Amino acid sequence: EPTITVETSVPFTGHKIDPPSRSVETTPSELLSFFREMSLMRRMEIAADSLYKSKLIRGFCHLYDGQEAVAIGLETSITKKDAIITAYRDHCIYLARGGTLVEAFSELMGRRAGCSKGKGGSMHFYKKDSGFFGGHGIVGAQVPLGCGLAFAQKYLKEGTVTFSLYGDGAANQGQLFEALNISALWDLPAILVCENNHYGMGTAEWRAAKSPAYYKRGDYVPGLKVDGMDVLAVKQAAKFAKEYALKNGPMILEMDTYRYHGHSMSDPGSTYRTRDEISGVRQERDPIERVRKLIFSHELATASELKDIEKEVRKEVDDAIAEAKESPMPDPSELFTNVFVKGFGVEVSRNTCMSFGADRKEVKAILP
Amino acid sequence: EPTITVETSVPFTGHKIDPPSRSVETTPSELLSFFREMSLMRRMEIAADSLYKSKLIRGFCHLYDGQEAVAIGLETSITKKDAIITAYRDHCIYLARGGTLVEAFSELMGRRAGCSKGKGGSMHFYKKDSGFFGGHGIVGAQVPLGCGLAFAQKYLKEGTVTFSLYGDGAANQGQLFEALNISALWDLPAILVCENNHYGMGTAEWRAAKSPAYYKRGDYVPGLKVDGMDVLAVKQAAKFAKEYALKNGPMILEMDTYRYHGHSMSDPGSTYRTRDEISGVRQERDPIERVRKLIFSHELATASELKDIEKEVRKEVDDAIAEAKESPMPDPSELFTNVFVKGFGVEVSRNTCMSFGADRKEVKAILP
Amino acid sequence: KEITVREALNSALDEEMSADPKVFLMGEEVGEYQGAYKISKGLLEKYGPERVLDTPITEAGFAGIGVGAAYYGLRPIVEFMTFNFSMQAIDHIINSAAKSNYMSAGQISVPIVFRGPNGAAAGVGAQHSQCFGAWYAHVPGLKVLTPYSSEDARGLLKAAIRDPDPVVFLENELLYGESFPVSAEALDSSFCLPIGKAKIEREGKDVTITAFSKMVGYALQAADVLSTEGISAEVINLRSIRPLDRATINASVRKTNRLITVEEGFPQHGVGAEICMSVVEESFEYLDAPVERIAGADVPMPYAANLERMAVPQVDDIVRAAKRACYRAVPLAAAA
Amino acid sequence: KEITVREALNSALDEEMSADPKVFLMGEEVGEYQGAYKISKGLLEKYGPERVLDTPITEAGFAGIGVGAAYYGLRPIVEFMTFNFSMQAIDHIINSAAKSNYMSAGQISVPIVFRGPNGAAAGVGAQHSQCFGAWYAHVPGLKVLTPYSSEDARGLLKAAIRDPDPVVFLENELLYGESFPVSAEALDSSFCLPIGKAKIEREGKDVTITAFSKMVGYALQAADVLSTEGISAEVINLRSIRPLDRATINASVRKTNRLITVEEGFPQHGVGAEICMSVVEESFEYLDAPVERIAGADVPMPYAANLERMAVPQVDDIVRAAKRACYRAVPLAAAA
Ligand SMILES: Cc1ncc(C[n+]2csc(CCOP(=O)(O)OP(=O)(O)O)c2C)c(N)n1
Ligand SMILES: Cc1ncc(C[n+]2csc(CCOP(=O)(O)OP(=O)(O)O)c2C)c(N)n1
Ligand SMILES: [Mg+2]
Ligand SMILES: [Mg+2]
Repeated sequence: EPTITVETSVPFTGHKIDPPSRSVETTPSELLSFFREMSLMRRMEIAADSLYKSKLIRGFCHLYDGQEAVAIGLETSITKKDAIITAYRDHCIYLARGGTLVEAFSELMGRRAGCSKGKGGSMHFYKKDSGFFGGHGIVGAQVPLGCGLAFAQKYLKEGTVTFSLYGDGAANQGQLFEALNISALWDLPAILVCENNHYGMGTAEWRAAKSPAYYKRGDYVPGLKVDGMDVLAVKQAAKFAKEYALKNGPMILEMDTYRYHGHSMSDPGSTYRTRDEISGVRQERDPIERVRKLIFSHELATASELKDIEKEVRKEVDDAIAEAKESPMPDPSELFTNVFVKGFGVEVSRNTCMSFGADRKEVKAILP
Repeated sequence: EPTITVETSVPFTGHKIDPPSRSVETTPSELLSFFREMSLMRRMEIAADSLYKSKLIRGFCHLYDGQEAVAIGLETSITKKDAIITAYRDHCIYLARGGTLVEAFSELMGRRAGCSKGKGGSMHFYKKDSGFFGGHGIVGAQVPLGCGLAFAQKYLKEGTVTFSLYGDGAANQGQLFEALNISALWDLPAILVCENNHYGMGTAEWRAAKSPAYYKRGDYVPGLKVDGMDVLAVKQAAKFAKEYALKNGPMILEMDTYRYHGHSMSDPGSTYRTRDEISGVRQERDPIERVRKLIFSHELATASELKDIEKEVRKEVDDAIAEAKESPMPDPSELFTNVFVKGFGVEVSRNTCMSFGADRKEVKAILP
Repeated sequence: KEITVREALNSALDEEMSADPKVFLMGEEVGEYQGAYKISKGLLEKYGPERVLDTPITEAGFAGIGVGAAYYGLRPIVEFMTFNFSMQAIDHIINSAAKSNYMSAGQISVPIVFRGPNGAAAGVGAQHSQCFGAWYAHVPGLKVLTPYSSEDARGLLKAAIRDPDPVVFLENELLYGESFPVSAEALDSSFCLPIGKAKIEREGKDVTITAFSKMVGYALQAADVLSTEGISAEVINLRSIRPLDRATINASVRKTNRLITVEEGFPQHGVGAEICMSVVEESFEYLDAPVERIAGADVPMPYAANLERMAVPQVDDIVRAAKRACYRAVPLAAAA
Repeated sequence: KEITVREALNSALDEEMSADPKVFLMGEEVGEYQGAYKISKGLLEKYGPERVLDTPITEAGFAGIGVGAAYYGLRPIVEFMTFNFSMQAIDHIINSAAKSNYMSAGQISVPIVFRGPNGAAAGVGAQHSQCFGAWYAHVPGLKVLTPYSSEDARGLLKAAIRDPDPVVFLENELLYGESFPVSAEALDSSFCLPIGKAKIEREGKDVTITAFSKMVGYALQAADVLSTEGISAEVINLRSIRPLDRATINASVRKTNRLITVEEGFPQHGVGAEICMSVVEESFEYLDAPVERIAGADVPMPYAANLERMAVPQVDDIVRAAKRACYRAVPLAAAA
């Protein structure tokens, strides 16, 4: 297969480090798979929106559409032995790490076939066997956790790294600074990836951060600013960061990206930003459209071939939803499983049930 | 009175700000009072050491000897309308803010005449009426609290500032970064004063911080490195910082200082640093000796006059201890006062006592 | 007239801010966004950005700043978007706020309110559903309030803001939209409820049911069901968990001789356990049946709708427990 | 043979580190300083800086790193210099550690131990004296252990390190230097105690006294005093607060018909309240006297020696409560 060299949309900006080259190597099949995978993610999130509106998904639900290039670009440069951890906006990271649509939708709908058997919900997806450690609901908490994964990788001499994803809002959390200091002291292979979508809920970055230059916020830790809407730039940055971190310790990547949806389903996403801003990004920076254009300019596929892919993707999503809907709710006994690794012992279960109301037999009867 | 101009021991180093001049104005009486007040502090701490060893002071006890120039230098440039808040190493700050020796020693011995009526102990001195807000035991916590004081000063348009003192160990705490960001966003007149005595307990600064340049750790917030063993340098820096903060918002002052004692009374202070290091600082940088030399070089007093001051100071301390020893233990009823501002209502007290053991009458009988 | 709990909270904030210029509100999205749950709607416009402050998502930092401002004499209201996030700031709530008046022998009072939704919402999973009632009420120096109705919300929030001590004010997201009738008196800007007093929501003679927050509504529904079966339940709305109104609880149990405690939080060391203890301490000989505790299941909150429903008390659980208590007399004590 | 609790903890750490290379220790001053209380003495020298890690004073950061390492399969032991500082990290203990196995339906287990001194020491004031037993034991997903003797310390710490779930291990500074006799069996490196099982420290028939940590010693002293007055007290050392060994407690109360709970922590929603509730739930009809709770005073810890002494239970308080329980029969239940 021929290699294609593409220039990133904008140059990287480095903090205390020389940035990598703007020229990124790719291949026709890689570009086509970028197109397919990002379209799949986009479609999944749009479908989740509908499922939410038809009340099949409950509670919080944070969609990733607009940010797909970050998930895909990272994945391209690393292996499943490298680890990723993120916040609640986790559906697409899960997918990128090899999770299936059926498991994702089942989890969203609280079904048995879900990746967390319906017990976690939208914010708590995991795929440990391919290095995805969740899915965390507390803003900022995933960063020390991710540095801990990196600690373990180094401890076990695995030669792998961890990417901890967090938002621009999360970037002000004190625990990031604490974890970064420790990671730097211990040379952990920890890469902090700030997905700067410019808003933390309804708060614009500059209202939450005196210095919204997140790639510089590590102070003594090097950083790189990356166009997070350009999957090839993300790919290049991830490769660069992984190499750096294995040799030298932590590094920050700031991904300049955008979420099209509101923060979560209760937020229309239009009170604190203009519709023009959103449509401007869609028109000029959309990560899928950028790849579509590259495919056209290198004549790797026709418009109708790409439409076909989009149709396939749509069908895949629809099929997955149909299958997920068939999955039953968790068995009631699951209420009491997984609290501990070994489940409750008999005595403990008795205690627990007692506390829970002496006669809630429907639950109690089926315990061990 | 003539003014004397003295050059600071070393130049200030600025971070994102032009440092003030090295030439500091002082007067003979100021220099003599520096000598007296720092000697008093030194003597107080040495006496506290003895009281601890004779078991009249219990628990934790963190001494300030070596760092006196910071407390005195700050006080010289500000008024009691400005606020100070610090950690557990608080005896001398309390004194500098106008607290008395008797109250200090009484508190240390848990007596009724203590500044916290014996209920706070060594780590919890306060003197709110002259702007001293404690005395805090949790490393780092005093910094957001201090920024909150600064918030109130600005809210009330008082034109005053708050100095929050913290150690080099505390400087890595995430809550500092959180509070600094907010202070910068809101232009609070908050001055963060890192008393860098180079050890947090037994940990040398470089083992706890990847970047021990604490005056730079505010990143986007300006900072100034100051010789904290030079009372005139501290005076100059405090004046500079106060003016800056009132106009522009937060600033960091790093005071290069040293604690002669161990961290607290259980730490001999000699396992993680050499005796040479300690005696070197004593010989070359001691804040009191520096002032003594200045007094001599400007012929403001003779050696024997200074000896007399030291004798007076010693007597003052001895008298205060004697008086404090006369102060009785708190009345048992104080166990239940000050939990709430209005004290317990009758019903509440009844509940409380019940919980406390149904018949502990010696306490219960004297409640309202 | 009926108003929602949201309106009740909003009007309480508004009135107290207008009455005392030292009162201000800070928290995530409280200003321009009008509150994540719209509790602070209109306040930024009315009181300006000096008194309604949007903060970064840094709970330890802004709660500490709030406590410091209270040390200085201001009256901060700190909103946690939900109380789950208060764990990031809990050291300031406990060590900086609750203990300072005591440690300083009264020099440093801390007139601050920490408020926000607490406990289970709907479908938000384990990290966003915890009830912090028992935790905060464990700690001396704090007052812990748990409003149920609109009247509670108004009267207790106004009391909390005026109180000179730190108050943890635990709201419930699922109640925000609920409407309750309110008296003219309760709508008056001088209205205020006493801290530390429970409310008997419904008088009864056969069994006492204690509850707080959303569970008060469940207890009232259970009482309705029970009355159709001839059981007269007395429902106590605790309103305050710390101080706990032991007098009202014990007086009721001395009358009904039976007690059911209801809470959504985890059972162990929970509110029900304390109420049981307080009745055993003061009214043991009046109990005709064992105290029954109805609590959340002793598991992190699951997401799936069926499991979630099982994880929190339902009206029917309260009804069954009450029946059990009423039909079972206490056996004579075993010989010593 | 006698060893101190400090030696017991140190040897448990040493043996488990030597048995499993995935076990490592992190915390403030655990390495070069040999531990603020010298619990980790010699370990840095023996296992090197890769496995004994001095951290900065940043509890949220290092506890989070510990939990992350546990997600990955290591077995971290995180020392808090005291548990008072665990509040800065409590979100990671609760939301990141306790709930992950559940939220992930078993994918992400968290084999971690959080350990350090808990509760009152001597003369350290309000911010350094809190008991976190009830708080942590409130939360499903955690195991909470409270050793008293050297045997407890060894057996429970070794159990905690080997356990696949997050364990909160609450030591007591004032016990570190105390010596206890230990059997040869308990000194064997294979020794391990079961989690969730209480120990009957002393058998008796007239009254049950439950206690944990330092209060077990007080309860035993009280039992000695009581025996001179002809009262035979059964002393239960809880060892584990979560899971709580309800079976052992209830069996004992069914035998003695009287219960005194002892704890140093704050009373409200404390350990005593839960034990009372659990006995009322399971053995109400066996109780011949109201359960008596002896707890710390409901105030922040004062510094002054006389107040401090009054703020925590003394042996005499336990004795008086037990006598009261034994000389007072339960009145007949009031008529319904
Ligand atoms: C500690 C904490 N505080 C508040 C919240 C509520 N909350 C959830 S997401 C969010 C905004 C986060 O913004 P950002 O970090 O920019 O991530 P994004 O949602 O844009 O991906 C907030 C305030 C939380 N989950 N955790
Ligand atoms: C959050 C927290 N963690 C740990 C401690 C225990 N501790 C008390 S002082 C101290 C060292 C602080 O060093 P530094 O900030 O440099 O201040 P210094 O003692 O040198 O004045 C430690 C670890 C504490 N009080 N609070
Ligand atoms: Mg964002
Ligand atoms: Mg220091």
